[in-house]
Amino acid sequence: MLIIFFIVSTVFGAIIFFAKSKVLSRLFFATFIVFQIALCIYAYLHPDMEDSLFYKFDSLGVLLTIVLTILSISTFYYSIIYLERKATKAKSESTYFAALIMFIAAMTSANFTENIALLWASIEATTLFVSVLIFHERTKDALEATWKYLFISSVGVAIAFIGILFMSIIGSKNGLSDLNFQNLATAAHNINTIWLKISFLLILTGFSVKLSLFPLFAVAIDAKTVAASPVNALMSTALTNVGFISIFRTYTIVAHTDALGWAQNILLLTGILSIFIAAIQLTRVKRLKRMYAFSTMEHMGIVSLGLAVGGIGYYAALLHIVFHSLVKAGLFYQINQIHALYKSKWINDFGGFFKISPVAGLSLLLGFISITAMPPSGLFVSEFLIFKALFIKNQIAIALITIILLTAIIYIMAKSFLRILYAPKPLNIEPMETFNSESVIPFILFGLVIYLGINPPLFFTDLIHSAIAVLN
Amino acid sequence: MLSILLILIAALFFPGIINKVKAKIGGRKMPSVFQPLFDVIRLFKKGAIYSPVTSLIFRLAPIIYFASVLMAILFIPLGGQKGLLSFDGDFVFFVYILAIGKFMLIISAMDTGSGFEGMGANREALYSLLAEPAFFILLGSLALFNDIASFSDLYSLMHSSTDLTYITGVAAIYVLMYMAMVENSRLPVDDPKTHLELTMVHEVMILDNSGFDLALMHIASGLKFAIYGTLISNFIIYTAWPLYIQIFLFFIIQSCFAVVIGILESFRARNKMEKNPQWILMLSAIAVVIFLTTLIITHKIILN
Amino acid sequence: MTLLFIILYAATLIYFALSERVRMFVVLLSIQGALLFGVVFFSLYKIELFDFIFILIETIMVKSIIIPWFLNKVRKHNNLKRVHEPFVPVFYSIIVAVISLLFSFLVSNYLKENQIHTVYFTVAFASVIFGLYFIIIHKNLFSHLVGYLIIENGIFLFSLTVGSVMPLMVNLAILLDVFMGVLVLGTFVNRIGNTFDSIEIDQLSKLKD
Amino acid sequence: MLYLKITTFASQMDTLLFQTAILLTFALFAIPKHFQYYWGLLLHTSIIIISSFWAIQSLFINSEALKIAFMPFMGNTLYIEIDKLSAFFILVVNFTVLTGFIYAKGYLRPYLEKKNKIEMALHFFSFLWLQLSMLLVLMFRDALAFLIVWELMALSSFLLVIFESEKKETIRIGIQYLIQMHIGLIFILLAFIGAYIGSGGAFSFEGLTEYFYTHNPFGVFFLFFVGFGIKAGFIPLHSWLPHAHPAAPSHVSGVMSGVMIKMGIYGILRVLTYIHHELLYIGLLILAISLISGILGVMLAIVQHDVKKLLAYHSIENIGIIGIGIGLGVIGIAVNIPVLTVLGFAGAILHVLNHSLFKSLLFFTAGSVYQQTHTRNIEHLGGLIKKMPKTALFFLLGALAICGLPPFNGFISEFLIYSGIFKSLLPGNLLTDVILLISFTGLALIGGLAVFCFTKVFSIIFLGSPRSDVVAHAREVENTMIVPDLLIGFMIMVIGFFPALFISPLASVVGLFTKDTSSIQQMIPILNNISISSGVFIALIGFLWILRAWQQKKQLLKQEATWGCGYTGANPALHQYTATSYADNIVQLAKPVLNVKKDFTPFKEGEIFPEERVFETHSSDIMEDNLIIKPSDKILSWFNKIAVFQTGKIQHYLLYALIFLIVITIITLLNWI
Repeated sequence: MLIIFFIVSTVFGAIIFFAKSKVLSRLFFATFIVFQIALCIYAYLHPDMEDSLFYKFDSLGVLLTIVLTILSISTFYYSIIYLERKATKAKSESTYFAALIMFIAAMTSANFTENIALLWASIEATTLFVSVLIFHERTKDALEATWKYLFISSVGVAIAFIGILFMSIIGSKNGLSDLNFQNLATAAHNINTIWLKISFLLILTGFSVKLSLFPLFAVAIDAKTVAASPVNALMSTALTNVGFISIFRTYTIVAHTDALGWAQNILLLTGILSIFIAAIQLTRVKRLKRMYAFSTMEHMGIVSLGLAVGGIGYYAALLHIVFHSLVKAGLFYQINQIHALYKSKWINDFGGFFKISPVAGLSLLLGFISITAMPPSGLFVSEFLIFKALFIKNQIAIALITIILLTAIIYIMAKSFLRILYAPKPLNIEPMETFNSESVIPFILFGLVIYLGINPPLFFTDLIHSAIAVLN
Repeated sequence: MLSILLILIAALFFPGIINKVKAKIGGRKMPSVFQPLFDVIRLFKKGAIYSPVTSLIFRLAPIIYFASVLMAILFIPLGGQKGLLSFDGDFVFFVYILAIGKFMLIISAMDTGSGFEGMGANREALYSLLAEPAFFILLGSLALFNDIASFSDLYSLMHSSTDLTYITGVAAIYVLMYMAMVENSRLPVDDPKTHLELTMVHEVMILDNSGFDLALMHIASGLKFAIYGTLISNFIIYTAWPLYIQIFLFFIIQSCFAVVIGILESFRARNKMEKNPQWILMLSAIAVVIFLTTLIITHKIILN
Repeated sequence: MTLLFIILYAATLIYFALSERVRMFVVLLSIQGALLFGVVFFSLYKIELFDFIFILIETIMVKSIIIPWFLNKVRKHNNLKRVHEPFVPVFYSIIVAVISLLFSFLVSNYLKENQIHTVYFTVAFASVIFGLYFIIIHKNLFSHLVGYLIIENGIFLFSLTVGSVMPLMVNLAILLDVFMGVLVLGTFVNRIGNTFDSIEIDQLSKLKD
Repeated sequence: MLYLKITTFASQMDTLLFQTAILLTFALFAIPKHFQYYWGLLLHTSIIIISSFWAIQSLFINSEALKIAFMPFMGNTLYIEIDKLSAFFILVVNFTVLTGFIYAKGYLRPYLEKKNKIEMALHFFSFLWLQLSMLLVLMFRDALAFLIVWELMALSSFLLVIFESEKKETIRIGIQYLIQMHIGLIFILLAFIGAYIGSGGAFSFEGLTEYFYTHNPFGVFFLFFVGFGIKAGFIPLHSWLPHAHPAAPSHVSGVMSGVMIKMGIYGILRVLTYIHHELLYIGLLILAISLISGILGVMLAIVQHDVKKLLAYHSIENIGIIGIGIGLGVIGIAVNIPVLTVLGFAGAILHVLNHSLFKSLLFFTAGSVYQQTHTRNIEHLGGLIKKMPKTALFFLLGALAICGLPPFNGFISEFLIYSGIFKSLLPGNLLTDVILLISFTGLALIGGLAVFCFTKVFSIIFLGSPRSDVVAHAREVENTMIVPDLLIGFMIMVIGFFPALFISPLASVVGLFTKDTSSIQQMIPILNNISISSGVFIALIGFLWILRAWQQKKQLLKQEATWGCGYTGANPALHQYTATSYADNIVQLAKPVLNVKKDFTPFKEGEIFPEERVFETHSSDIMEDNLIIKPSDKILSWFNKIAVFQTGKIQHYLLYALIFLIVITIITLLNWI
C-alpha cells in the first residue's frame, strides 16, 4: 500500500515539477491530498498491520499521520493564497508544490517506518525536500538559512547515523539481519548498555535538528524565519513530529533496559536546556516567525520532559505534541495575513491588528491564549499533566524551574501579541481586503484543541494509550 | 432616662463653670455661670448666613452632628441606670455614631471651600482617628472582666476592690479626661480662645455656621463634656448606693471635672501643632498599660 | 596490511590539521578515499564480484575521484585564496587532532567488544570528532564542506567496524546521501559565492535576533 | 416522591437552560453592534435567574448541597455542587454583575462609535464570561476544572481591563495583571498537586480532606493562601490591584473590585472548610497579613490622587477587614472559643456582601464623574455636588457605608467582628487576648483612617468650589446609570436598618466551619436594638430638620461669601484645601511606609521676590517596588544579557553539539549519571 503511495506521490511530484503549470500542479496536489486522506483512513482501519516490507501502521504513526494530513490540507489552501499574494511564477510554483508533495510523502514514510535505517533515510529525504521549500523565496536571507539548515542537518543526520550503526552492533550481537525497532527492543535486554547509551546520545543529538531541541536547535529556527508561512506550519509541526517519532522509537528500545534512568536524565537535561534557551532568546526576538519558532522549541522541551518522567508523562507528551501541532499551525497560517498586511516581518512594524481586521485579530488572540497554554487551551491540560508527572517522580526542582521559565515566556509573548493586536496602528498601511475567510481554519484548529483538551473522544485517547503501550 | 436628663442639665452649666474658673484664676471679672446658656438662646433667636459655595451638606451637617451626640447620650449609663438603648457592645455603636457626626462636621467644613476650615477639618479628622484606639483599648480592658459587654455592664465589675483595680480606675479616668480634651479640642490640643484661624482646630471648622446651627454646635460641645464626665463618674459611683446619693455625687464629679479642666486650661500651655499626634498617641499607650494591668488582675498574666 | 592503511588514514587527519592550503584539503580527501578503498579491500575475507564493484564505486569512484573533482570545480568557481587562516592556530589544531585520537582510543577501550575492531573504531571516531572540529575552526564554507566529508569518511570507517550487518540497500542509501549532500551543498556554496561577495561565514550571520 | 420527580426534571431543565445560555454567548459576535447589549442583558438575566434559583434552593430550602451533573469532562462527568458557601457567593456575584451591566449601558455609550463590532462583542462576551467563570469557580469541585475556570476568570477580566486599549499604559497594566494572575494560578496548582501527592486522594477539593487529616496543613495551605491571596489582593500580593482597577472601565472595576477579588476569599474559605486541626498558625498567618493589608492599604489610599486607584487601595483595606474576621474565626477554632469563630466568620462573610455593595457603588459613581469630567485626578475636581447631585449623594452613601458608620451596612459587619472580639476577651488566654487587643486596635485604626480618607475624597471631588474648568461641562449622568446606584443604595439601607434578616443565612454558612452556631442566634436581639437605635437616629435628624425649618421661617437668611479672615481678594478656586495638603499630616506621620516624593525647588538664598513654582507629590508603593517590579525587571534584563546562543555562526551551533556529545560521553563513561 505505502509503496504504491510513494510511487504515486513521486510520479505526481515529477509531473508537477516538469509540467510547470499552475492548474496542473494544483490539480495533482489536490488528488495527492485525496490519496493521503485515503491512506490515513486505511492505516487507521488496519492498526498494527505490517505493510510493504519496512512499514507498519502502528498507533503513533497513525496518530501523527492524521495530524500531518489535516495540516497538509490546510497548508494546501494557504499555500495557494500565499502564492497568489506573492504573484508567483508558474515555474517556481510547480517547484514549490512538487517539493511539498515529496516532503509530505517523506514525512509519511518516516511516520510509518519500522526500520531505523529507513527512518534515517526518510528523515534525510525530508531535509532535502524541505530545503527546496525554505529556499523558495530566493532572497539572501533564504540562501543563508537554507545553507545553514542543509549543512547542519547533514552533519546532524551523519551523527545520528553513527548512533544507528551502534544500534546495528546490538542487532548483530543478537544475530539480527534487519534493524526493526521491535527486534532491537527485544535484543536490547542482553547487552552492555554503554552501546545503547552512546547510540541514543548520538541519535538524539543528530535528530535534535528536526525536533528543534538542544543542542542543534538553531538552524531550524533560522529556516523557519525565511520559509513561506504555510511551509512553516508544516515544518514546526509535522516535521518536529517526525523528529519526535525518531526519538520516541529509539527511546522504546532503551525503555526496557537498565539504561532507561540514564536516558531519562539526558532527556530531562535537553528538555530543560531547550526551554531555558528558548526563554532567554525570546527576550531578544524581533521577528514574529522567530518568536513562533522559539516557542516551538520551548514546547518540544516540555514534550521531552514529559517523555523523560514517564508515567502519565508519556501520555501527556503525546497529547502535547498533537495539540502543539494544531495550535502552532493555526498561528503560522495567521502570519500569512499579518505579513501581507504590514509588508514586514518585524514585530515593531505591527500594530492595531484588532482594529484593522477584527475577526483575524480575534483568532490571533485565541491563538495567543492557546499557545501560551492558558486554560481553556488543551495545551494547559497536557502541561498540567506533565507537571503532575514531574512532581510524582519527585523532579520538583526541574518542575519549578520550568514553571518560572514558562511564566517568563508568557510575559514576553504576551507583550508581542498585544503589541500586534492593540498598539497604535502604523500610519503607512492602507486597509486591504478582509481576511475573514482566512481566519476560519485557525478558529477551527484552536477550537479543536480546546475541545480535545476538555473532553477528548475515546478513539483519540485509545490511539495515544496504545501508542505508549510499548513503553510500559 | 434619668441619665439623659442629668447629662443635659450638666451640659448646660459645664462651659459656664469652666469659664468661671478660668476667669477667677485669670483675675478677671467673672461672667455668670449661665452666660453660655444665654448665648445659645440668643443664637436660637437669630437668622442664619450661608455661603453661596456651600451645598446641602452644609445644612445637613450640624443637625446630624447634634443628633449623633444626642444618640451617644442614649447609651450612657449612670450608676445603676442602664442607658436608654443599651445593648451588648453598644459602645461600638457609641463610638461610631460619634464618628458619623464628626464625618459630617468635617465635610461641612470642607464644603465652605475655605482654606482655614479645611485645615481645621483635617486636624479634627487626624486627632479623632488617633484618639479612637485609646477609647477602644480602654473599653477592651474593661471587657476583660465580663463576657457580655455593654456600657452599663462594663463598670459593674470594676468594683472588685483590689488596689490594682484602683490603679486601673485612676489611669482610666486620666485617659478619659484627656480624651475629653481632645474630643472637644480644648487645651493642650487646641485653644478655643485663640484668635488666629491658622492655629484653631474646632473653632475654625464652625466659622461659617451661624444662628440655629451654631447654637447646636455649642450645645453639642457642652454635651460631649458632660458625656465624658459621666463616663468618669461611673468609675467612682457605686451602683449599690441609693439613687439620691448617686445623683448628688454625679453633679459633684461633673463640677469637679469642669473645675479641673478650668484650672488645667489656665495653667497649661498649648501644644505645638506637630506635637499633638504623639501626645494623643500617648493616651493609647496608657490605655495599653491599663489593658495589661487588667490582664494581671484577671490572673491571665501570673506574676511571681 | 589493513592496519597500515588505517594508520595512514589517521595521518591524513594530522595533515588536515597541518595544512592551510585549500587545494591541499581536496588532495587529502581523495587520498583518504584511496586509503579507505585499501582498508576495505584488505579487510574483505573473500572477494565477491558484486561487493568488489560496489566498494570500488563507493571509494575510488565517488570518494577519491568524483567528489574531489567536484570540490575543485567549486573551489575554482569561488576563486578562493590559497591560504586560509583558521580561528585556531595550526599548532593547537595538531594538538587537538592528536587529542581526538587519544580520546577516541580511550573510548574504544572502554567499550571493548569482540564485535568491533578497536583500531577501526578509534580512527573512525577520531575522524568524526576531528571533522566537527575542522568545521568549527574554519571560516569559509568550502572548508566546512571538507569537514563534512571528513565526518562522512569517518562514518564509512564506522560501518566497516561493525562488520557487514548493514543491509546493502541502506549502504546504497548512504552512498547516495553523501553524493547528493555534496552536490547540493557544493552548488549552494557556488550560489552563495555568486550572491555574497565571498564565502566567508561572517557574510552569513544576518539571522541572529 | 412526586416532588422529587418534579425537582429532578426541573434540575435537568435548568441545567439545559444554563448550558444553552453558555453556548449562546458565542452568538454575540454575529450580532450587530447596537443589539449586542440587549443580547448580553438577556443572557445575563437568564444566567442570574437560574443560578440564583439554585443558590436560593441550597441556601434557604435544602439542608444538603445541590449536586448536578453538568458536562462530560476528561472522559467522566463533571458535577456542579452548590453548598451554602457557594450559594451565598453566587447571590453576591449575581447582584453585583446585574447592577454592573445595567450601569454599563450608559457608560459604554461614548465607546460605541470608537469601537468596531467585534471589539464591542468581545467586551460583552468577556463580561458574560467573567460572570460565568466566577459562578463556575463557585460551583466546581474538581481541581482541574476549577483551575481552568479560575484562569478563564483571569482571562476574561484581562480582556475587560484592556478595553480602553488606545492608551499604551493600559496594555502594560493588562499584561502585568495577566502575569500575576497566572502566578496565582500556579500557586494554587502547586497546592493541589502537593495535596494530591501527599495523600494520593482524588484530585479535587474533596481530595484535600484526606490530606489535611493526615498531614500538617500549614504548608499546602500557605500555597493556597498565596495563590488565592494574589486574587484577593492581600498586601504584599496586591500589586496588580491598584493598576488594573483604574485602567478598567468603571462597570468592570466595580465588578472586579466588588466580587472578583472575593473569589480569592472564597477560595481561602473553601480550603479552610477542609482543615480541622493545627489551625492556630494558619489563623495567625491570615490575621497578620490581613492587619497589614488593612492598615497599609488605607494609608496608601490616603495619598492617592487618582480616585479609582484610591478606591482600589480601599478594596485592599476591606479585604484586610474580611481577612481579620476570617483569621479571628480560625483562631477561635484553634483556641476553642466558639463565639469568636462564629462572629468572626459571620462578620467576614457579611462584609464580603457589604463590600461588594458599597465598593461597586463607589466605583460606579466615580465612573460617572470620570465620564463627565474625563479626569480621575481629584485635584482637578470640586464642587461637583451642584452639577451632579444624585451621583454625589450616592457617593456619600457609599463613603459612609465603607467607613463602617451606622446606620449603614458596613457598620453591621464590623460590629459583628467587634462583638466577637469583646465577647472572647474573657474566655481567652493571654495569647488570645493580646491577639484580640492588636486586632481591635487595628480595626479601630482602620476605621479612623477610612473616615480620614473619605472625608478627603468626598469633599475634594464634590464640595467646595471647582478647582479647574473640567467641572464646568459636567452634567448629571443619564438615569440608566443611576438605577444601579438606587438598587445598591436600597440594599445598603436594608442591611443597615434590618440586619437581623441576614442572620439565618449567615448562620447556615458559618455552620460549615463550626458546629455550634448558637452565639449568632444570640446576636438577633442585639441587632434588633441596633435597628431601633438607627431608627431613633434618623427620627432625631428629621425632627431637628423640621425644627430648624420652623425656626428659620421667621428669621431672615442671607447669602454671604465664605469667611476669608478679612482677606477679600481670595480666589475661591485656588485658595482651598487640596487633597495633597489634606493628606499631608498623615504623610508626615507615616513617612517610613509611604514614600511620597515631592518635586519642589526650594527658595534660593536671598530670593526676595520668589518666581513662580510648581509643587507636585508622587506616591509610590514600596511593597510593590521592592517585591514585584525590581525583581522581575532584574530577571528579564538578566535573561536578555545571557541570550547569546543564537549567534548566527554555524560553527557555534556545531560547537554546542560537540561539547554536548563529549561532555555527556565522558560523564556516561564515568557513570556519573
